[in-house]
Amino acid sequence: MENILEVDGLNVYYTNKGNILGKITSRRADRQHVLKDVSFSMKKGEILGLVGESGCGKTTLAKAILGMQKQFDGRIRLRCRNPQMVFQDPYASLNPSKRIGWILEEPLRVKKGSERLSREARSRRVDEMLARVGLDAKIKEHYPGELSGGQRQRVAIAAALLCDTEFLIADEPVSALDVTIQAQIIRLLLKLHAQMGISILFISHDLRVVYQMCDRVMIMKDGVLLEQGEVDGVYRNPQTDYTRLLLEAANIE
Amino acid sequence: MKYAAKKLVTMLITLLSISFLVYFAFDIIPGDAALAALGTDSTPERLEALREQLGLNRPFLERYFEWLANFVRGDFGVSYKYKMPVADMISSKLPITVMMALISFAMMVVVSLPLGVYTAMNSGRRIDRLIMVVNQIMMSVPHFFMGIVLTYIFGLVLKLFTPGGFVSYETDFWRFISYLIFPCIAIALPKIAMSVKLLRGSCIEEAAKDYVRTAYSKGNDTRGVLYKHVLRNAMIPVITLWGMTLADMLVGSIVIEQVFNIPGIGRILLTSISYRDYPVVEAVIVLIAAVVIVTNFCVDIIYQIADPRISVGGR
Amino acid sequence: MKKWKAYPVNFRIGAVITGIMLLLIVIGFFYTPYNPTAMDNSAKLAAPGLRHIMGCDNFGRDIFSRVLKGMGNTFLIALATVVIGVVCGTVVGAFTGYYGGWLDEVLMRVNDVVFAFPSILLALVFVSIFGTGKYNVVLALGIAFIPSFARIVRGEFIKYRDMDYVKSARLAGVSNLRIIFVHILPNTLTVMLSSVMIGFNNAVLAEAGMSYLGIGVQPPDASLGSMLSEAQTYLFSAPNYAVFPGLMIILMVLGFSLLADGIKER
Amino acid sequence: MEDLLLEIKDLNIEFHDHDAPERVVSGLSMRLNRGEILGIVGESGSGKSMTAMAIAGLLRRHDMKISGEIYFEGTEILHAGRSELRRLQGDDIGIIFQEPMTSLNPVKKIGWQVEESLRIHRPQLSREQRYALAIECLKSVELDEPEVIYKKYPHELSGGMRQRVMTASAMICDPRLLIADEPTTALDVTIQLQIVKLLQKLNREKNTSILFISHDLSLVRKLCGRILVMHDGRVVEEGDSHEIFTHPRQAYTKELIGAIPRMEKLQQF
Repeated sequence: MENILEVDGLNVYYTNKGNILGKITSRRADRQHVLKDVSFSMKKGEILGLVGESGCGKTTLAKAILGMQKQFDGRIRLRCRNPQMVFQDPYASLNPSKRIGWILEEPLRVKKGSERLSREARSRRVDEMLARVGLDAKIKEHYPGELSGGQRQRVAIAAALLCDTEFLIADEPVSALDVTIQAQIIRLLLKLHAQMGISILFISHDLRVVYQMCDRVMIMKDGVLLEQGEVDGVYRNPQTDYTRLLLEAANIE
Repeated sequence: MKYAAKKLVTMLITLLSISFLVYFAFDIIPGDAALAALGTDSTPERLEALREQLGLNRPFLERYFEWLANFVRGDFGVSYKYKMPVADMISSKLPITVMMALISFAMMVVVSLPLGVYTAMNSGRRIDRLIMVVNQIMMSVPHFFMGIVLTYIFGLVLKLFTPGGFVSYETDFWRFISYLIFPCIAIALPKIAMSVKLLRGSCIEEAAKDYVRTAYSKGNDTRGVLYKHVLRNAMIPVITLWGMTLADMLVGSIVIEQVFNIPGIGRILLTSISYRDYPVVEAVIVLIAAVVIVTNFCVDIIYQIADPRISVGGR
Repeated sequence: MKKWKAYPVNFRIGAVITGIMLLLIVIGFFYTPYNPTAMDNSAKLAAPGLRHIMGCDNFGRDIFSRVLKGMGNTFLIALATVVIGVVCGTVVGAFTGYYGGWLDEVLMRVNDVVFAFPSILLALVFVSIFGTGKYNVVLALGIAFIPSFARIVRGEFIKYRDMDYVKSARLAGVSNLRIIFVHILPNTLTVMLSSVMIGFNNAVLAEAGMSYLGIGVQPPDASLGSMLSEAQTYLFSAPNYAVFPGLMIILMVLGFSLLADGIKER
Repeated sequence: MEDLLLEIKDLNIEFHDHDAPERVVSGLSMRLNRGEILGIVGESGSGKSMTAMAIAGLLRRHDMKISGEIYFEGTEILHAGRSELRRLQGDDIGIIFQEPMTSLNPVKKIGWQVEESLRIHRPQLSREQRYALAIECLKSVELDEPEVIYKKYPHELSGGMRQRVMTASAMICDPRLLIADEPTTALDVTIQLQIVKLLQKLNREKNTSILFISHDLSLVRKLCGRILVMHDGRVVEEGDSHEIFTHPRQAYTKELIGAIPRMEKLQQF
């Protein structure tokens, strides 16, 4: 199976933007080295875990892969035209002033040329996707404000999949939810992965959730990939102290 | 400190661009400056001679830099109408307008601070609602109409001051100040209403924040929490408002000068506009803009002291 | 409309006052008890009474008719000013806020320059160059109001552009223009609505100020500001001449500011 | 009996700001001994934070109906007057909150905020004594270079450091009870571990009894001797933490424990 994503020697520097004055005067030393020589690859249809705490650079990595972070050294090859992303905060991931039906039809509405769909085709696809993510079609009339955190994440996942993507980045999709809801969303992601064969880069700080979701896992700290490998291998004999600390924190004996 | 330097640079750039814009605006005026000075019946030769003498035929940039150099040295050129240096016309008048703006500003600070805090402390009670109603009305009154009302009530009816009895500060400083009281009240009242409303809202908003709950959890009483925690944070948006109102007060005093017929900078500005006496108009406008920008600069510095979160990045 | 009682009290009072004002303005366009410019020597400085409910000015013109016309002028000028300010301000604010970068820097510097001029001062410059009259006043105030709207809209767009749902829209292939006008703009409407109201009030006060200074609406056209400047000379003998135009300005501004507060609270 | 520090009898809290009164805590009773660490666990909206606020005397009274009694070292504090409560707050009862980002005053220096309880409850101390106590307290919460941190502002510190500063400012008067209302929720996993270890150290060294409130069961299990499980404002189950985990009695407790992601693959459907 060939790779869907290859990242090779990726380095990203952040300059304190400020205004033009700030850019000119900021010497090389001022620049923050956010990602240091990150290299890894992902097979098609794989779920790869990325574990790291806030400020470790995982969001920058996601942005680079999605093409939202233009300046970087190194090479990123992604075999997917329209990668999608699901975010952590269910309250910010849906447009508060639009109905769920409108939000879900938007990715279909912007399709050009051959893929253009009629109104009925669009609404049929939306209903079908809603069923797939376990939501009742009636929810289309509601606004995001009226939904629970779990329902919102399901809508966000549905919106991402409606773009017919094969590559999804899930950035801490369950950490903002109650424990009982988390398990449901994880099961949903696994089911969708099995049915639609999409590859998922699963970002989380919780090793237990990563264990349930992923085949392989990468540990990242301060922009450096400390370890990567099969989940059981890494959990059984961690190579670095930081991984051991993470394991202890998640009280995995 | 780096923050102050950066702000200073942007301030100078803005000042320079304003002087350029104003000079440029007055240079492309449809009317010909020489014509305005000599009137329509003068002969073309004399017009050309005047243009030559005033150097109007030289390239624009050269004239601008020369004008700017003179301006900085305090020589604002010669008035078309009165043929006397603009500097002399303005030098005695500008202090009057600036003084009026400063007194009004002081009134605003002295009155709105305690009143804003008082209404925040009693928010919801009847006294608070009453003050808020008065506030709402005060904000809707144009300051020149306020001036007219004050003139009528305190001048004509109660005769506390004689309308039009302005005394220049050269002759009698204290009567000069006492005459300015009512005009300054007229300028300040709408601004007082605005800052009371903002301070009250800001105090109530800050009082709902987490760090106030922490303050109470340490055993502070309501008064202690207000003065030691809430007020310091609530003042930050108010300082920004005050910075902006200073500029409005300057312009406000120009209008109020007509109501209380005070011979300040406003009077000259208006007459020179109607006579199209451009050197005077240019000088007055650039001066006022300069005063406004310098005050904005000071507000930015005070703002940075009040809110330590403002780093070099600026707002 | 929700039940009337559900709206906050200041919104309701504001709506009533504004309603009356708008009614008077509309009436003023079509009908005035007397011809606002007709002079009647017998009624010079007549006190308010049955024939002239607001009395007459020093030329014997009916104050009530002139007030109606004046309110109409002031309202139209303020409306036009706000329209210019909002439309241009929104476009400038949206693009600088959304794209940032050098465009943002340049426009913000221009904004600071225009912002340094209080609106009346800028209008003074404008009028001294292009002459007085309604249209120049509208243009002058309109331009002077662009920076404040631009700043507010820019602040909102900076806040929304990094929101997750905007990122998702971008990933789904939605064009930047569509994101700006369809995805972000609707969410900024409530913030913009209250600043439009405040902007309208400032425009009314600025127009009245300029007409008072004689550089706004030119006679014989009626404006509340110019009426006030004429009324000042007869303050002792005919205070009504000054009171009524002043009162109308206050009520217009009061009505709108109460509406603005009501909207903010809802 | 004398080692009973805190006792709550039949506590009820009802909100009256919406149209229908909403009962947030109903019939809650519990006891906390000196030096003990008690965990209160429940999902959002279970009333656990409300209970903590009631004990700390931070409930706004006007739009609430509160009944029941809370005894702190024998004196009733639930219905006590403001001035009486103020004597305890910050001196005998310390509290740390969930959001380190917003729970510190942004425009005041760290040192000033840590010393605040001293200024209120120990007026007789001089400036130097207060400074020394503050530095010593910052050290006790394992903050290195306390002198530097003393002069800094909250926005210059990380979330973890701010939570330590919060703990220092709550512990400075050596309170007998420290309430920790979800102190780790907003922090990274590794830092959560450090905060929990810190609380354990403070409990050992100063015999401060701790009321630890959280929705994270595995964290509570690591720190607390006894656990109270709350659901919809009610105490569903109470007992020794090991006992609760090994064989929970109530259905809700079972569901909570079951929901903790465990180390085995979830079946796909």
